[in-house]
Amino acid sequence: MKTGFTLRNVQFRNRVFVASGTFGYGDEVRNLVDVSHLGGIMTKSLSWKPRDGNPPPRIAETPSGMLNSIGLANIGVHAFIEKKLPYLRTLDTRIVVNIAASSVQEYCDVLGLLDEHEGIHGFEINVSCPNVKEGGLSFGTDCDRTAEITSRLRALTEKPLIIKLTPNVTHIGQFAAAVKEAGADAVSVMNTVIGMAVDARTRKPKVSTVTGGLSGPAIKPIALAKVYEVAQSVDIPIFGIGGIMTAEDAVEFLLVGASAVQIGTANFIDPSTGVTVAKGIESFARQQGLNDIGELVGALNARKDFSVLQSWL
Amino acid sequence: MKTGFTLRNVQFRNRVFVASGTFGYGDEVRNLVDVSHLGGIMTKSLSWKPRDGNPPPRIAETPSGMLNSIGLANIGVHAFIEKKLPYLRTLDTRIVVNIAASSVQEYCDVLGLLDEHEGIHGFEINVSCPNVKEGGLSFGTDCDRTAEITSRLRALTEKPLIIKLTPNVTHIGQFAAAVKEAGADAVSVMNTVIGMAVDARTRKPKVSTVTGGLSGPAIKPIALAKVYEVAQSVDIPIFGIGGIMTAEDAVEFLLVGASAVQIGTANFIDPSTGVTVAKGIESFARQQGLNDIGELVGALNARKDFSVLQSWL
Amino acid sequence: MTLCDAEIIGLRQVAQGVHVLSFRSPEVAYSILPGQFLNLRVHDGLDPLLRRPFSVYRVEKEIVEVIFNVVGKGTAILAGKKKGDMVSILGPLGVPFGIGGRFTNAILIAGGLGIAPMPILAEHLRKAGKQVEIFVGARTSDQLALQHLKAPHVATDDGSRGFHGTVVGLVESYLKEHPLTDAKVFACGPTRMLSAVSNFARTSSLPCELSLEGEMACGIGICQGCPVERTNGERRYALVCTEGPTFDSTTIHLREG
Amino acid sequence: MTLCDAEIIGLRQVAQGVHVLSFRSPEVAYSILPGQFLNLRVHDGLDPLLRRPFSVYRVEKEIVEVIFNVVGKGTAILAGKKKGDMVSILGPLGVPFGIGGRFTNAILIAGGLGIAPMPILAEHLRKAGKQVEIFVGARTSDQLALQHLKAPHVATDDGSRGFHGTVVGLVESYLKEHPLTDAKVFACGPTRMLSAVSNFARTSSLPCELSLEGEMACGIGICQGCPVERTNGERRYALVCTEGPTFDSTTIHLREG
Ligand SMILES: Cc1cc2nc3c(=O)[nH]c(=O)nc-3n(C[C@H](O)[C@H](O)[C@H](O)COP(=O)(O)OP(=O)(O)OC[C@H]3O[C@@H](n4cnc5c(N)ncnc54)[C@H](O)[C@@H]3O)c2cc1C
Ligand SMILES: Cc1cc2nc3c(=O)[nH]c(=O)nc-3n(C[C@H](O)[C@H](O)[C@H](O)COP(=O)(O)OP(=O)(O)OC[C@H]3O[C@@H](n4cnc5c(N)ncnc54)[C@H](O)[C@@H]3O)c2cc1C
Ligand SMILES: Cc1cc2nc3c(=O)[nH]c(=O)nc-3n(C[C@H](O)[C@H](O)[C@H](O)COP(=O)(O)O)c2cc1C
Ligand SMILES: Cc1cc2nc3c(=O)[nH]c(=O)nc-3n(C[C@H](O)[C@H](O)[C@H](O)COP(=O)(O)O)c2cc1C
Ligand code: FES
Ligand code: FES
Repeated sequence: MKTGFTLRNVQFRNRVFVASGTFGYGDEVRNLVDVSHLGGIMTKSLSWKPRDGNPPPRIAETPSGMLNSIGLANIGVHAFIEKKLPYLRTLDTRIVVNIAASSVQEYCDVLGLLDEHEGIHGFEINVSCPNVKEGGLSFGTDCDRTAEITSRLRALTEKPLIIKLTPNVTHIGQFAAAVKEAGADAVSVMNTVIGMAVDARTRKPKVSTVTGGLSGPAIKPIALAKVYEVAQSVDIPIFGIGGIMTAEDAVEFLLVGASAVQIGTANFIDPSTGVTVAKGIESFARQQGLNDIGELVGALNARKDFSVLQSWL
Repeated sequence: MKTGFTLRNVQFRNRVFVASGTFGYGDEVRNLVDVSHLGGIMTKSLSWKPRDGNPPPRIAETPSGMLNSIGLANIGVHAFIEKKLPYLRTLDTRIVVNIAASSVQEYCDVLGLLDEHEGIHGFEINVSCPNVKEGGLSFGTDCDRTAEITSRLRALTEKPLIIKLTPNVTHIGQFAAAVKEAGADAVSVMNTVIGMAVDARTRKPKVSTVTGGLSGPAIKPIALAKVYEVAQSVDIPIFGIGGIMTAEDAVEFLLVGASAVQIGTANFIDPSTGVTVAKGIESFARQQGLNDIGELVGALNARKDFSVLQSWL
Repeated sequence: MTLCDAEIIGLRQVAQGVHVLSFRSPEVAYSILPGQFLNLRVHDGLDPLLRRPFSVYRVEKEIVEVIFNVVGKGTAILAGKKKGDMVSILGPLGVPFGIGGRFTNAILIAGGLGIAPMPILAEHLRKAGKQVEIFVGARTSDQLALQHLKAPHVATDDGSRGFHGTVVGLVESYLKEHPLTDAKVFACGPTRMLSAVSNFARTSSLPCELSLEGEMACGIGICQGCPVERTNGERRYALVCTEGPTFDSTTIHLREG
Repeated sequence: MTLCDAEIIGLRQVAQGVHVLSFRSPEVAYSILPGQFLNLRVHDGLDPLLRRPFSVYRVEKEIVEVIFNVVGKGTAILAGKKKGDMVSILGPLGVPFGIGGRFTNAILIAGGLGIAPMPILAEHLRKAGKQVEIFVGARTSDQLALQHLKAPHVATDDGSRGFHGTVVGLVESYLKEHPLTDAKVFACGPTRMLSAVSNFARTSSLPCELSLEGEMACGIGICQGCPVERTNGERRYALVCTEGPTFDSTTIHLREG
């Protein structure tokens, strides 16, 4: 069974990755997970300087999902290179470093610095970050800004460049087209959905920043629709992300057009979910008599005469 | 305890309504629900001609939610006036007729015809409909088109005009501002979220139109954030909608800024949910020592220094 | 139609993965008719969210029984219920089988869990003075739940019991030997089998009623989620929950899986 | 740290709404230290989604016990478990209480379910040759779960049993009569009580460790969801799950409810 795939000269063992911010820097779970069964690890988002993150409470559970407001808490790129990268290099899997920043220049500085170091196989760019210049509006909801970040970073690296899109836009397909045009090798679809939870008795929001990012099985139908929309509008490899708990969930993402998947929130319930999913996809494909997991990518059996953006009510 | 409120000269007994498309035309559940305990009934969307709706399958269950693709199946405005309105007139509650159309003119024709008839207390406009002129793109994702529909309809009626917004846009606050400017008396936030479900084995989408509308508790955090965003950006009465199952859920919507709430999917589990919620809100308010449910509206205890659109990761 | 909590009296396994749930509900017991169904809430959690529709299998005094297959989340939760637990039921729902009319012989055809409505249907038919022949098909013999069926004719796909083949094949070969005059067919089961049944009924020009399954949200006509295509009339679709689940086989187009 | 399914040996109610869950887990039983916790998955459904953290209450051979209050969905599901059911456990997690060190007297202060880690803590302290005095506070006497606590000093807010007032008030009045030299305080309970305890410890200049609660997603340091503000050092926050749940009271700022 062929399980792997290639993205811009980098080969990945299989199509199952762990999502940024849900697997730390890989060392926290060293005793629980055999990462050699993963396609790769997306690191927690790194910024130039370390970030404390948001005040508590940072998480709240919601129906079949969770809300988070971590605030990009991270150790910063320098500490990452010193303290985390050496360990990551020893792992028998691919390391994709996820980058967050509050200015276009900061994205460039972080990627530029990392690109000089061994043991990094690609970059995933988190554009769901407040753009300080624009008074905190997220880069990721501004198509031009997102494309600008992409082309600036493309000029700085020969490694796979993956832009992680936010679902909180009207036409995500336009963003995918723009970043492809700007030189991205792939897109990750999707980051969390803006959400909110309130304690009726205390009248307080359940996360300190009032709104937060919704993740988990609750958003899987939204993520599938976003991946499908991107796959219908642009020909670019897609990392499908959103509520994946099982191999069957992952197969659904492949069918709608994802070339690979990422496991996020499920890691909090079981950090080895990615390994289980990778194995599960393989046996599913075997049952279906396939020789290559890739045969599932975009293999949805659907009439093509419905547009994602049409109403359905 | 004051439970009612007024919207443009029309008084409503309380702040709990049943959402369009989830309560039929009121007659189907006549033996199960005492509608005199509801603020009002939003009818199934009506169009000029009857509509067959989409082919099966039209619904699929998702984690803590459901996907639907009904296709605005409805009996048409003429049959409504003949067969349904006479019964609705006999009910001791407010009737808000929800209108759907595929052209601006159709919206006007339907409302114009209905406005001449007794027993209708307001109109709710479903703009999440494919605009045939624009190749099926939903009116509701186009701010100018949404405002145009609003002003055209405003000119035709003195009754409360409520525009029901779609969440599938980047900045829902802008849409709320535009329809207020165009003369809307209130907005309903929100309609369903674009979603998709796939059967991994058959490789088929679980609803015939490939994508559908996601509803139920899974989307409650999204709906709360959308209502909060609208409340923060515009001063207009809001009907909060999305995943409400209990009185506590409803109170959360009031706290983030909704003047009233609508019960949708929960009606499929228990059509008298609205009655239970209305009573529950009242006892909750009593416990909190309030004299008017209205004291809960916008009473969220939150720092104001976070913007909804800021990143939170 | 009532919406209420019913106390579970018992749960028993009657075949491989097949369970019968018994609960006390006078309201339903005294008003239910063959072919009607109940919409059960399997728990009060949020996932699974929707009710689950089940035909009524048997009624004894105030006790109502449904029979089900564990196929997913909801039925798995049901299979874990214990005596004394409460379950929320909405019903009776839908249009019952037409057991009146001038036929004298009733041919009941069930595939798999399609046997669900057959015991109560047979009982009412006999009360109405009809002759009843019951034909039951299953993949293998251990999936057969023949309890409460009088002298059923059995077919299995693997031949492990009774006729080796489909239940419709069994019916045809049976009728060759025992021709039945003025008979009416009642069928419940997988869509493929129902199509075979309605073809058979058409060719042998017998009146035929089918009980359909399909996704449902509300079960009471307020969601428009359960359409089946009609063969004539100005409306394109009928609602399975309120205009069915039983239909004259000539009035609807069965959906291909 | 292990992630595995453990067989439930029993569930017993020990006070109003308070239950003790026992399960077999050699891995945990032989490695757990006082103050550490487990992250339990209450079912394998999707709602509630996340694991639930619980301190280890007692250990006997291979049997591990947690004590909990039914406060919501997850604990309600736990309270419905039966002997023989399996529960997925992740642990031992977190930094245990510091029972070494040169103090001779241990003052254990528990508010409400804060008694959770006390039996195992007291046992280890005594093994280490320390003198242990246990102080337990509750709103009313029927909420007290005093089993497995040796000669506890009791306070209730309503005076229905023992000292009438807060548990910290009780500790203070006790120490007036029985001054304790080189003592160390260990406390677990609601945030308001913990602040009172750390104030008390500061004024009486006693070393003090607090066990914190708070929302958690992963329990293993990968989600950054459980920060507590530190009083010094260049990092602003510590993670309750990996750097706690036990903290020297001088190193953290308690969050106001
Ligand atoms: C009018 C009516 C009467 C029924 N009577 C019975 C009965 O007496 N006994 C019985 O065992 N089943 C009956 N069914 C089918 C039963 O409702 C489904 O098997 C059940 O809802 C599955 O729930 P689940 O959560 O276990 O499975 P899910 O997790 O919901 O789904 C598991 C699988 O079952 C399929 N499925 C889900 N819902 C239905 C449905 N409504 N109809 C057909 N397939 C479905 C799904 O597509 C999926 O493949 C009836 C259905 C209808 C509409
Ligand atoms: C390290 C640690 C050890 C704990 N040990 C115990 C213990 O031994 N016994 C015990 O009964 N409880 C303990 N708790 C608290 C326990 O985890 C929560 O009570 C439980 O998760 C509630 O789950 P639920 O689904 O029943 O309630 P939910 O529906 O999740 O919430 C119900 C209420 O409890 C509050 N709550 C939810 N999670 C927590 C939490 N982690 N901490 C505090 N409040 C919370 C919610 O804000 C809400 O008000 C511990 C918590 C932590 C972090
Ligand atoms: C607690 C938490 C922290 C996250 N941190 C990051 C992050 O630092 N960078 C990023 O790009 N995405 C981050 N995400 C988003 C996830 O990578 C993923 O896109 C999202 O959670 C949807 O997938 P899921 O439903 O499987 O969790 C985070 C998600 C969660 C729940
Ligand atoms: C089956 C179904 C049919 C619906 N039909 C309509 C409709 O005709 N017009 C409309 O404006 N909204 C319609 N809606 C949207 C609901 O009114 C409501 O906005 C949405 O479901 C979110 O609320 P909920 O989560 O409480 O269901 C429909 C929703 C469902 C589930
Ligand atoms: S199931 Fe809702 S209309 Fe039939
Ligand atoms: S709970 Fe996830 S880091 Fe502490």
